[in-house]
Amino acid sequence: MTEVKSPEVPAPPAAVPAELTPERGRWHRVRPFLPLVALVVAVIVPYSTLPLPGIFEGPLNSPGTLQVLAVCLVFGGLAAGYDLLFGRTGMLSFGHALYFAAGVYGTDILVTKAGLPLWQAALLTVTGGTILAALLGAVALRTVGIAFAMVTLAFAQVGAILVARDFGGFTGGEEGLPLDVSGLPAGLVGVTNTVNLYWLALAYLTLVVFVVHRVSGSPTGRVLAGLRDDERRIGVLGLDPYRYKLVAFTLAGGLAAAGGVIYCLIVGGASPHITSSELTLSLLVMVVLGGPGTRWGPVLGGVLYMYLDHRLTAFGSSDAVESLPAVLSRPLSQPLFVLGTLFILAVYFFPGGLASLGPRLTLLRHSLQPPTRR
Amino acid sequence: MLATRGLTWRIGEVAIVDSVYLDLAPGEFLGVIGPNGAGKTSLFNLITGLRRATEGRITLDGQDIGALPPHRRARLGLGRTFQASSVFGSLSVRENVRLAVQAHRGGSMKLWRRAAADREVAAAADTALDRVGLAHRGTALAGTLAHGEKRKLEIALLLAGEPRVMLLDEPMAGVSAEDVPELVSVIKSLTGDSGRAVLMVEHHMDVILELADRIAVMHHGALLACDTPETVMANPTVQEAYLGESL
Amino acid sequence: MGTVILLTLTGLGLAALYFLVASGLSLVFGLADVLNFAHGLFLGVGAYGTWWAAGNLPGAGSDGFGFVLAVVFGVAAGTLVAVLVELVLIRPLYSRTIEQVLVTVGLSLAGVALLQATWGADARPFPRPDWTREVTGILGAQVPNGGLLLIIAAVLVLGALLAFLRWTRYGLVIRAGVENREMVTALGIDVRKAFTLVFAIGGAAAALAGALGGVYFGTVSPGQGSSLLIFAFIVVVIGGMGSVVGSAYAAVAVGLLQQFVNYYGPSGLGDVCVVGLLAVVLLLRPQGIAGKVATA
Amino acid sequence: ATACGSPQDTATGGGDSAAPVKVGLVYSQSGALASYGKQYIEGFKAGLDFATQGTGKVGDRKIELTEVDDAGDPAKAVSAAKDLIGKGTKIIAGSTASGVALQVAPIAAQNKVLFISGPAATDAVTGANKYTFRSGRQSYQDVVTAKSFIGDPAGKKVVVFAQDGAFGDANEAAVKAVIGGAGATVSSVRAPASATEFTPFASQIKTAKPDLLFVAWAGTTAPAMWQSLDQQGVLSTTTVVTGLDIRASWPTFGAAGTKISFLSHYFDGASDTEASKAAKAKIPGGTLDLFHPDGFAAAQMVVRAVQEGGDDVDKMVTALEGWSFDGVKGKMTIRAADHALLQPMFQAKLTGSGTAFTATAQKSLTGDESAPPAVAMKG
Amino acid sequence: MTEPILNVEDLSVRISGLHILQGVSFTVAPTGVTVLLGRNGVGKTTTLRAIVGLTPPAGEVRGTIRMGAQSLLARPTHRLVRGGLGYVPEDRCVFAGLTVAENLRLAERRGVSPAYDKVFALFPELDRRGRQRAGSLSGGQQQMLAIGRVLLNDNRLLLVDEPTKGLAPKVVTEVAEVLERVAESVPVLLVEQNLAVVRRLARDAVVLAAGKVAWTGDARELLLETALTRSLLGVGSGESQHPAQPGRAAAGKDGH
Ligand SMILES: Nc1ncnc2c1ncn2[C@@H]1O[C@H](COP(=O)(O)OP(=O)(O)OP(=O)(O)O)[C@@H](O)[C@H]1O
Ligand SMILES: Nc1ncnc2c1ncn2[C@@H]1O[C@H](COP(=O)(O)OP(=O)(O)OP(=O)(O)O)[C@@H](O)[C@H]1O
Ligand SMILES: [Mg+2]
Ligand SMILES: [Mg+2]
Repeated sequence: MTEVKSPEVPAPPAAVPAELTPERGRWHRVRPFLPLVALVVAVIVPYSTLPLPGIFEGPLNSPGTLQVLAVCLVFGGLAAGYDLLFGRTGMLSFGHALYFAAGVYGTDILVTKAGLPLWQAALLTVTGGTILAALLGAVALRTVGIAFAMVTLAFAQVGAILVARDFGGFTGGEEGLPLDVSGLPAGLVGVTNTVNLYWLALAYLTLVVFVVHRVSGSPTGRVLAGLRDDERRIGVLGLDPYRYKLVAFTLAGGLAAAGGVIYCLIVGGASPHITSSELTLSLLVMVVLGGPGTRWGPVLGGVLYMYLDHRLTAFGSSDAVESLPAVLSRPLSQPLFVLGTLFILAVYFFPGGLASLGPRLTLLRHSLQPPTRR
Repeated sequence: MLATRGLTWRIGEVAIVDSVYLDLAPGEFLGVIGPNGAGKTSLFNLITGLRRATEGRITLDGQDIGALPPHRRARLGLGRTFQASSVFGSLSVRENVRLAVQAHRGGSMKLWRRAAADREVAAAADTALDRVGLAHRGTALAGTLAHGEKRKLEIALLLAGEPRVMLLDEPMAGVSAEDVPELVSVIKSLTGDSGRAVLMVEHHMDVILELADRIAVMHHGALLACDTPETVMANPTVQEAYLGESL
Repeated sequence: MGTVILLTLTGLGLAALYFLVASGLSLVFGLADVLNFAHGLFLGVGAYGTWWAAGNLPGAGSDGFGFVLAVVFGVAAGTLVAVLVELVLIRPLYSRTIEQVLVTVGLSLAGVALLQATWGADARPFPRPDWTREVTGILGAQVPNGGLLLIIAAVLVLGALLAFLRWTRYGLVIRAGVENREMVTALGIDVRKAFTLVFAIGGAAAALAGALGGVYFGTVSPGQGSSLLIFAFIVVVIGGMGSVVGSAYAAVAVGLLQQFVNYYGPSGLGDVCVVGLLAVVLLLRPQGIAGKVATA
Repeated sequence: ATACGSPQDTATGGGDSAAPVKVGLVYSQSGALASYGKQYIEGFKAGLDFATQGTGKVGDRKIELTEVDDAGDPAKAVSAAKDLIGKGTKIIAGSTASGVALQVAPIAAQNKVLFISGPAATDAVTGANKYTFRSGRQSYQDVVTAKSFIGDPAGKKVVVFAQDGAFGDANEAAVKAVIGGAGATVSSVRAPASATEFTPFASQIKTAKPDLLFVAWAGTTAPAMWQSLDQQGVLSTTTVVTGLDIRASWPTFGAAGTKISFLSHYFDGASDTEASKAAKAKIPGGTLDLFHPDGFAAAQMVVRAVQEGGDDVDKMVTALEGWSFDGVKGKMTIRAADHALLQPMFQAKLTGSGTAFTATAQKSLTGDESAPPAVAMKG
Repeated sequence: MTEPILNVEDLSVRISGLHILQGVSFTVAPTGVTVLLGRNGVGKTTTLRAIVGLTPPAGEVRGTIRMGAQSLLARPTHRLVRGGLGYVPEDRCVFAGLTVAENLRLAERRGVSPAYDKVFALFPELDRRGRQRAGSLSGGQQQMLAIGRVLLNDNRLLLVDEPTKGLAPKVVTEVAEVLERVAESVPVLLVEQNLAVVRRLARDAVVLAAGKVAWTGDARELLLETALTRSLLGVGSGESQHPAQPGRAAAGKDGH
């Protein structure tokens, strides 16, 4: 029986899930602790007044820096969650923004319009987002490949239209809906408390990475990796592909909704930008930039993308750029131009994403070393 | 234990599989031969549920499985290999087999347990790999295996699922002559115990003759004959339509 | 009655625009297997090329032959950009489909920003013959000429594409090349040339859509391409990837649906209906209206 | 060397009487509203020059501007605002987009800094909170100006044609309140903002035969919309009123341009005030446009706030509330109750042909005539 | 002996770090069938692909490959093929989405009139199934298509990778006959596991083991010497073991 090529999305550049292959080598004793070290460093960053000129506007502990970092961390987590679909299960969803937006708008509306306390709003939102993902996933997963991508895109598009239409004045339409902070815990309000939002974002990122890591390393994760390669075979082995894909889809949707809750707090409101298919596309960009199917790649990609997205506006209006001739300064003052170009270069030169840089550098180092030992 | 009753699959007007009546007893080894395009692979696809039959019934232990999706049939003990190797290319060889073992053992969703920690699964997987002689390739990515090695991996995946009825689609295709005896003995050992039944498509007549208790001959989708090897080989139609002149 | 005719004809005009955008997309998507997000860029280049030529190119203008010349220039510019994109960005990434798509995503971001950096974010009035601003009375309906022009252009493009696919070997080469590029080379065919050609044609179709879209909208702005793109995607998918005829059917369905629902139903429902149509079509027939039945 | 500090440190602003006053300007330098942003900042700099007599100082204290691009994205604007506030900035101005203004306003209130919103036209900024002011006009003022086109509205039929969403909702509501409240029957035709084909809507309007058509449409599809209205004969049978956008957009009206009655926030030549002369002299190109007055007024308000309030934001607020000043458009008053900025509005006509239009003022409304109803301060 | 048609010298192939071929040298005679033998995974396919220039991008090829006086390395595949190098790949690689007729049409080369009569005479099935999509052909039918494709044109050398894999005994005989006939006019470099086919067709043999050439010489000599076959290929030659149908058994895979 010959496989006929159907118009399907090819699986993303395959990477063996790191969780499924025990690590070896010199580093294998230290490596498990590296994430912990990174986490500790991230937790104490707000205590540092280290100025990083050119990288951030102010010292590390300034609210502006912490705010940017918090946004970056949330998107790092979001990208890691999206990778559960894209990199690890091979499902190309173009509608992931919907669940994130559901998280943001859900929290905002429940707090601002319904006046619920934050914890209730957050709980309801995450539950609701997860259920939404389960329901829509149950329908969308009847299709595969490009068709799946398009059905998810269609659902997300309906979400975007509903938000823009502003039914009943719930969403504020194109103007967005500022979050009413009067009922919020005092520790989350005000510029001086930005650090709490930062820690919240860090906690979210840690949660997502941990969940994705555990799930990928679990028996279910193994099935997901199998689904990425050959769905028919999974069926013949006695596993229901649909069920596993739905679990991955729902879980990723729930994680995105949780990210939405945090993001809503950080930004202090909701705006329709986040419902657009461009957000899903940028998630895809983040994952690929970092390295799909790898543990840290998507996180790095998400953080880097959001950092650039925020910082390039400042770069574009900086004196260094302004002083260039118009042919250069005009495009360079367009953040999207720089971001798009960087992205193309990244796809070109780091096909496995940032995560592949490490191994490559090692390879380079080895090939540069004279072959002394045998 | 496996039986098909008037199994038919049509595409348009053409019957690819044409009213096939088959019975497979426990412990039996049934070889399926037939010219290229006779519908052997299609028959397998119908039995395993990758295709829906247009007419007819399939029963396993008396239970009608004709309406079940592939994974439900697999859970009832139906396993198969593919004519064109279909392994999980981006997973290592060992991980491929572990996945198969796990599919066979744990039914429910396990999101939080560490897969690598399951020693039983690992041990069962290694046994299966050993049996087909791929143990030394355990860490290689399945996608980079040479053709013959992929065939062996296919069989290892099948073994891992411990099915009661096994459908082998040309397991020997592309396996180097040297490795054939080894694989034959692996396949032979499948039926030796415990009343497992095997349905095997194979063009290598000597392999079929060595292994099969009975041979079914397919031609143009229909079952031409189903009898002992001796009778089948003596059948003039079979000689003419399938075997042709000896080299 | 007049209303129905008006809605039908303007709906067809809209459908024609969608088809013009979708045809190139469908060709590249179906044949070269690249989900081309940079299609909006080609569209923009076509529109701005025409706009620029009408103002600056000697002999070109906003009327008569001068306008034709301007459109030709715009289409040539779009084609050139498409060819360059294929040669420089897509070709080295062949067999890495996902990466190709990602490169076009990057291009769509950077390209639109570049247009904006060069000509500003604001809409510019588009040069066009005066008759395109007028209406023709058809059975009591005042039908805009711009829409009629689109319909004629769409029919011509459809015919030309079908002829290309039917009468040349390229259609075959490309379909085979998508499946197994190596094997096409192993038959002695330079598959790279065929792929470049597909991009060129896709780019030309997009640029033409950009130029005629400019006529239809009366303006050109950097984001125009991307906003049309989403409906073009929907059309391509409903029609079945790679099927030019399917895209034509789908474009007509989408255009008419949108037009009628927007008139008779509450506002915004038109878009929701189109999206709903997409979902329903895909769930019932994942390969699209005219897509081939894929076998496992 | 790594230094340590508290995570809740923020720089404390000035205090020193000679220290510069930090003013943050968060507006669109890139993105869809970049050209609005450009006018805003040009106006702001001209206004600062005017209000400080060319010194750029209030008393001894220099006004130190920090410009940040928000690209029209509220999330970026919020980050920028937090960054500025964290560095001790007490005055933030800008916000080209309504979404940005609405999300920065609560930040200002939470941190007790002064926020002067810019071109963002949404009514919701008015009365948002004690710390939020506006330097531009709001939708309601547009609608009041539109009403002045039909004389006595009683018994007249008015149709609002607007895009879906908050902008359209606000306009529809305002027309119902202002013109409908005065006795006209108001109905609406709404279209999705993404629509590209307007003929059905145009023919819908045509059949309704209104005495006045109020069009509230923003975005790049506007020219196609006007063309459809013109082609279906709406423009020649009804009085059609809409807001006059920036000068660069005028050519896109095409043939429709001379048939529309415009309400205008501002255009070059609409007023002949001290401030407008000063602004004209100062801005690059010497031609004023729609949003120059907003920037100019913002600078005037900043200078006033610093003059009267020093570093004390509450004092700044008190100083601004109820303040009247002569802006580019004429006499402007900050209404104390809800911080609405009462200002003159204009009726305009475009004359000329093809793509070269000139605008002439037909009539102007004083700030009181176009005043929106006072709303309660929300926060 | 006359000049060989193909000269492979010191061919070395690495693919993503694996040294698959390590200095392989052999020649292909200008007439008849030269067979390339070896266990699964020794690099037979890799050798053929290196000759037609289809080593994957991650791979690295060293050494020299010459056809006549002409060096083949570094020339694009489509040029090589147009220059008369026909290739029948291991996995058939028919274009599943195209019909049989389209598959054949694709193989036509510009300026040469395609020998459809010859192909249809050999494989009448292909004529009958012209409108069927190649992906729905059975394995054997696909193999016929893959071979038919290269026979449409005149070639100076054919590279054929395991043409009888998965074919019914009858078809194996047929394919072997076809190749035998083809080899009368064109030299063939054949990879084959079926020793019966090898015995029937091969004149010269090259045996690969562990990435190197283990033996070259006359194929008959190789197959006759039981000790040699056993040591190189791991099989006893010739003797069939099946009692039921001694004559028939030889039609399938040769003994074990
Ligand atoms: N989806 C399909 N559409 C049309 N024809 C099909 C389809 N699938 C199979 N066929 C046809 O059905 C027949 C049987 O195919 P099948 O693959 O079952 O043969 P087979 O007996 O396994 O042959 P082989 O030994 O060569 O593998 C063939 O003629 C094939 O062309
Ligand atoms: N793309 C690749 N990446 C990594 N390893 C590869 C790749 N292609 C082939 N190999 C390895 O090269 C070796 C030789 O492969 P090749 O396909 O040439 O063997 P073969 O002799 O044709 O075997 P068979 O008889 O099974 O067809 C195998 O071990 C295979 O795993
Ligand atoms: Mg078969
Ligand atoms: Mg091989």
